[in-house]
Amino acid sequence: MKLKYFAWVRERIGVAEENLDPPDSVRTVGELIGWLAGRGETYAYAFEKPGVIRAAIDQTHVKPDTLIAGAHEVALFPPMTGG
Amino acid sequence: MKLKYFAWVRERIGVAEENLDPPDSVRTVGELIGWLAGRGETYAYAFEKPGVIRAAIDQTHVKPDTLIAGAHEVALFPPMTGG
Amino acid sequence: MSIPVSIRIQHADFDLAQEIATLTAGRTDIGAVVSFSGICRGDGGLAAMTLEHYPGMAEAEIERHAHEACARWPLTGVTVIHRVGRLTPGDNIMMVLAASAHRQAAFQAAEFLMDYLKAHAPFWKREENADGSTWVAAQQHDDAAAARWDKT
Amino acid sequence: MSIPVSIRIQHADFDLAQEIATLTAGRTDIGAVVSFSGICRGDGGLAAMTLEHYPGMAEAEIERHAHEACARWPLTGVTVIHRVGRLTPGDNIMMVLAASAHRQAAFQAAEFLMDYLKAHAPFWKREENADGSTWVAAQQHDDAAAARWDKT
Repeated sequence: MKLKYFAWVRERIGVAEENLDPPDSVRTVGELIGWLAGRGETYAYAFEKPGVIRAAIDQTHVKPDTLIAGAHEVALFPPMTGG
Repeated sequence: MKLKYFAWVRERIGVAEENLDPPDSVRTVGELIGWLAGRGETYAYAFEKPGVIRAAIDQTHVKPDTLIAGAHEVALFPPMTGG
Repeated sequence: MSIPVSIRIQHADFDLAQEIATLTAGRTDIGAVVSFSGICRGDGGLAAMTLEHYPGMAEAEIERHAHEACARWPLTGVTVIHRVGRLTPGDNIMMVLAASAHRQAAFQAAEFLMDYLKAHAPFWKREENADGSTWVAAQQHDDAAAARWDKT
Repeated sequence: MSIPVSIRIQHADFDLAQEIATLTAGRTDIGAVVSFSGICRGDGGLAAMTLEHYPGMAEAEIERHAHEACARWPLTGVTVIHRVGRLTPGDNIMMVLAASAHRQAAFQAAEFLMDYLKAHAPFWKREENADGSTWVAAQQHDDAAAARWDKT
């Protein structure tokens, strides 16, 4: 699964994207964020407030309870500030 | 008193402006319109539906019951269609 | 500091980009500029329209409403240009610009000024088509649109 | 007839007048064009801002919303340009154009697209000032503004 990070999520983790295979027990976007937060200090910092993290699966906005099965690309990022 | 006419009110009367002195019995804008309507065929045509005529006294919108005493310039015209 | 308000009634066409550049030149406190351009449509076989106005009153009325917009919303500038005379389909009729630090103020002010202009500014349109020419009838929905800004 | 929808995300500046000309060229069914220009403000000692986006998703999301606007209102064209990269005070950030026969549709569509872009389009701003740089926090009122368009 390709993971993409943007804005301060990207800065805190230190990479813009990576390929990771979470264990089968990680089924939802929310669980994926929790699993990533346990991967080390930079991830813990990026996901210290999981409630503010927004997510997209295959470039479509999704909610934390969305299942990640079948996802090619999961993006995690802060609330958007365009316009 | 200077009278100004615009759009189809002007076209029907045949002049853009004129100086007239209505009698003292003509006190309001509505009475002025009624008095003008009696001045001949072109005026009767211009003011055949007095309810649609809009008015301004000295370049400020006014209602039919506004008194005309002291007015320098009274303008009579159809509903506006700018923009 | 007074807010730049520019009101012009003219036969000549206008240049929207130039007007925006003038309104924003040298300033870094403007975050949002909303423009409205009204263009002559060719619907129903329209060949041309002629715009008549009440000189003096038209400028004064628009300016009064521009200043009312500045009092209602935190604007940094307002420009209104309304053409008069004969126009053909595709020609610009008029434009409104509202500039502000924030988008909501700019949108609201531009809509307020447009609703006002449609219903209350002393301009009249006559349309020409193959059958001759007719004065445009006022639209009741324009009165309703203008009335939504009335303070109760 | 399909409605012209043009979505661009680019580093380069844009020319609003050119975009309006492109949207209206050769047409006589457009009576109203509303533009919104977002400009980089210099408030609070801002030296520059850097805009990041999610390539692919940003274009697709804006395009989806532009088509939704075309379904909701009788539009004749929509253009959205959003810049990315480093911008300084006074620089254009983005623009939205909505064209229609009627002014209400053009205003509503432009506001809808702006509210959407502020709250949901995948762009992020980082601001630089004398103290360093910080990511802009999302505004709750932007979420509220976007939610007013939700169909119930």
